[in-house]
Amino acid sequence: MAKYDLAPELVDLLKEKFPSLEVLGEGVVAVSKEELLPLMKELKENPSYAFDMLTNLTAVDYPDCFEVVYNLVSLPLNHLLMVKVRVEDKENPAVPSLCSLWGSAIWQEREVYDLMGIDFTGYPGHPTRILLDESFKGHPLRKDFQWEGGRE
Amino acid sequence: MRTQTYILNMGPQHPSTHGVFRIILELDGEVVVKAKAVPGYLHRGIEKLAELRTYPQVIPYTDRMDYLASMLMNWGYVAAVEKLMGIEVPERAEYIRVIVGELSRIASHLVAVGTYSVDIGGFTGFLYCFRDRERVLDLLEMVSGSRMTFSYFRIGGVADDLPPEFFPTLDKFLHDLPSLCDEYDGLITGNEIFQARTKFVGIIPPDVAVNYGLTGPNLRASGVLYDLRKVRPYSVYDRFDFEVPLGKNGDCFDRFAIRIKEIRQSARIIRQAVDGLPEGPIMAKVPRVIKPPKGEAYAEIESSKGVFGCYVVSDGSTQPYRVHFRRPSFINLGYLEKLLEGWKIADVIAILGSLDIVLGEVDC
Amino acid sequence: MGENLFTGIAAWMRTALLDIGTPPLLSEFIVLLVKLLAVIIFVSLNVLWLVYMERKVCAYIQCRIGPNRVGPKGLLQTVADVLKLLGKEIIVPRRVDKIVYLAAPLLVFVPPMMAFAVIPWGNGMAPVEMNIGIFYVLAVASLSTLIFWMGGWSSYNKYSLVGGMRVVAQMVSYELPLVLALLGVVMLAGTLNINDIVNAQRQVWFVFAQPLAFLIYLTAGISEVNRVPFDLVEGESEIIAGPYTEYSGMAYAMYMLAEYANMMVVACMATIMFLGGWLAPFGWTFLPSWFWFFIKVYALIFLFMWIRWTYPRIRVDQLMGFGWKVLVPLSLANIFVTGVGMYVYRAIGW
Amino acid sequence: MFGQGLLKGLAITWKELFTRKVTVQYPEERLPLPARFHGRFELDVDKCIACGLCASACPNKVIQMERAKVGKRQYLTKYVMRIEYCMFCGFCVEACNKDALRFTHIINMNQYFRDKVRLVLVDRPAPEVIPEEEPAEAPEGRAAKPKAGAAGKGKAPEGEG
Repeated sequence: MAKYDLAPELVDLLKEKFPSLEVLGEGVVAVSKEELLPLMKELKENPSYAFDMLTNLTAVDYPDCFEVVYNLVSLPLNHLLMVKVRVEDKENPAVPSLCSLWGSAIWQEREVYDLMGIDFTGYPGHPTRILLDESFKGHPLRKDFQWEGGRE
Repeated sequence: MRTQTYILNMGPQHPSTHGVFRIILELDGEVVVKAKAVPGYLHRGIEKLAELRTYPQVIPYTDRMDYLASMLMNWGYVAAVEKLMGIEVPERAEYIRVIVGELSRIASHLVAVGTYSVDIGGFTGFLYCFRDRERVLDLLEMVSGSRMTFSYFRIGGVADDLPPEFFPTLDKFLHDLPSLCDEYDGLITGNEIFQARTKFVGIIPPDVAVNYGLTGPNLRASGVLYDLRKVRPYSVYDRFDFEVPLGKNGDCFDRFAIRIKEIRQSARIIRQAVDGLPEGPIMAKVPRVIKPPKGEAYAEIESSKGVFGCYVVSDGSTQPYRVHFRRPSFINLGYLEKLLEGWKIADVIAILGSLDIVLGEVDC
Repeated sequence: MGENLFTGIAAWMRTALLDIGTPPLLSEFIVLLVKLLAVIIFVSLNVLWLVYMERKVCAYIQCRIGPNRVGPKGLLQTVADVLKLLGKEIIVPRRVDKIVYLAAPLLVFVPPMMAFAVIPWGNGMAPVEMNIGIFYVLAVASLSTLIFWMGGWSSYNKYSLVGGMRVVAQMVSYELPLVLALLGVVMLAGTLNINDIVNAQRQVWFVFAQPLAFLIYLTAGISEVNRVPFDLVEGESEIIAGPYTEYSGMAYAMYMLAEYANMMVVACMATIMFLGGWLAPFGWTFLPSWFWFFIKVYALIFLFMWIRWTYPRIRVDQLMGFGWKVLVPLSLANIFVTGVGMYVYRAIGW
Repeated sequence: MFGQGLLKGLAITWKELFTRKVTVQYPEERLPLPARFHGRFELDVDKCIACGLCASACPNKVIQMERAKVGKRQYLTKYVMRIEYCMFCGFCVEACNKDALRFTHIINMNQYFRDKVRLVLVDRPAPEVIPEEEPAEAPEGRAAKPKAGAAGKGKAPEGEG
């Protein structure tokens, strides 16, 4: 199967520009949340990356941190990149919003906020719940989420 | 004269919101000033449920996302787990997957075409599409035993081989399909009233479509060639000869017409897959208890609604640590609020219908 | 065969009444009452049959069988439906304008019933002879607008209100081409009397003399009865059921049934004005005149149903545009051409 | 030309007016079900070794089974499927090594009361010793099976097709 991940030399170029960038694997990089927005701007607007679509945005609740995962696709260059941001602060997790760059972030960030409880700073207004009711307490995809009811 | 806008609550029980979707419309007469989409009425927390189940046990839950194309939902999840475990799927299984996946795509597009016809007001086209969809469902029922929620894919292959009576029935269906498509084209697509209702309505420019992450027929209607089967062929799609229909204007009509064209292309793919169906096993050598190594994988496939992605995180146990589904219907809806502004109530239905959402998938 | 069946009955009744010593005026009145009652009963039953026919036609077009369980071939299905709806509660939501809300479904049958009073069902079979028959029918038929608006406005529901607005806009603007299309016929016939208009078609049906007017009339007529492709009033995929959204039980059924009665009026008028009314084609008088009338009316109704189950719905601004920018100018042009034609015809003096 | 599409639509519906109708008059006529159809479950108690693979394969914890140890063997005393939660995915049937759990073509599983919906496939007391007459019952073969089902039926739905 052909590989479509971002070429390693291009990743190396990025590394020079963004010191916090960390290569986790083929086509997977991690970045500090301070540098997320400039990195994404670079990835979107630099024609040698041209990541024009934010295809997926999600978050994972690890025991020691939250990890926000972005999957980028470049339609003209047909390559992929997964960008991760670790959020150590488990009490008030927040990452910069990407709504200014990609429209698809608007609903996906709302979804992540709703289900995982990660705040997105710079989100137009404030991310509101999207799938759950406004009155819902807690964020169900967190590992410490407790719920009542169920079958047995 | 003092005029006043008013709020019209459309849904969640409105007949044309394709399920339990709600749009709060602020209207000036019949013209939409502002729209607010409220999904979530069908949220079942499938991602959370998946965390409490073993890897194979998630498969039936994926069926219940896009229940109109369950095979493709199965495929998306299974592809991610296979990627995580590094499983090489046997060739015959890949071909079978292509056959049932494309059949599922046809079924899904038939629903999209039919319900769109009824959204615009023509009820007969709806019944023709559903009449023919039954034949697809019969075929898939032969294969999997169920009509809608198949749970047919397994990690490393498929559940069962194609039964012998499947092939003549499929052959007959594929033979009839072009004339059936002509019928839809004659009854719906070619109708001047239908064209007046849909042409240049709800235009999505290509750059906006990409920016908002729209995929599938909605993106291709804007003229952007982005079909994973073509641009990043997965499975065995690189072996088949087919075209990706593209639209010109990105309006409702293009989004609709592209689906009928895709049905024809899917039929081509199925024909080639059946002809080239190799012998061999239908399951890879997979351990009885599936325990992927610690790690993560993100795989995408082209579902009938767009790019269906699945992100699986494993902590080395038998249960996934985290599963996330990138549901195309959900992301396609993200642009709806802006798209509706300035159109009439009737166009709201036309635009929403042309996006072809399935609420099971939107709300997950 | 039965040509004078109904006129005979009327004549027999009149003589019978006179024979038992009823004053002529009173007997005339009683006969008229019986005639009108007969028409009302006939129309009501016919509406039930039309609902059944619609369902069957729609089913056959859609590769289905349609109702076939109640009665032979499902013929009693609509009767069963009506009986069921009679047993249903008529829900009156809070904050509706109660009097208007409940009056609207009662009144909705009145305009078509009034129109039927002057329709000649056969040779000399009009319950009431009126020398301005056409004018009367048009005037009465346009009352429907008001009743739909009553339902839409009083329901206290935004969908109903939108539907009510649409009904007024649509019916008012399509009344114009409807009337103007008939004007061409009236000019040719030189009379407003329905009987005379039918008799004027002995040589040639006006559909051949006025083909454009016929098409305009059909289009505007379908719009007047709010059927696809002009069923914006209901627009079930957009505004749920328009003015009828809040109605339930028999009140809702009245609206539905009235639609068929209105359709019947439009089909009858088209038959009278363009298809030669009760005149037999090609001189095939072996069938009675009223039979020919019904064949023509049902053919037109079938056409309406066929169209309904084929076409999608037009949008409200397109509907208005089509009415005012296409139908009205066309019908005006038609009148102009008719007038010029008649002038030339007379000048040549054939 | 404007209107061509309109006429073509009318032609299509006119043609369909006379095509074969697809309606199936359900209770009287029925469509044939494919061999793999996922209908009601059936359990061949003689084959079942009460291994519990089906229960653990179930994604929704539908299967509740009770077993007793009689002598050396596991003996199935109760097998209840909470069919109201069943997704009919077929994982249990697939997990069964002994081909004891199967799908039938029975589609009618509806009940008037919610507590009657659950499917009781086996409900029997554990014997003191393993009945050795089991082979004696076997020659009856398939005929014996419905009886076994009927014995354990109790609350099982009636009137299935």
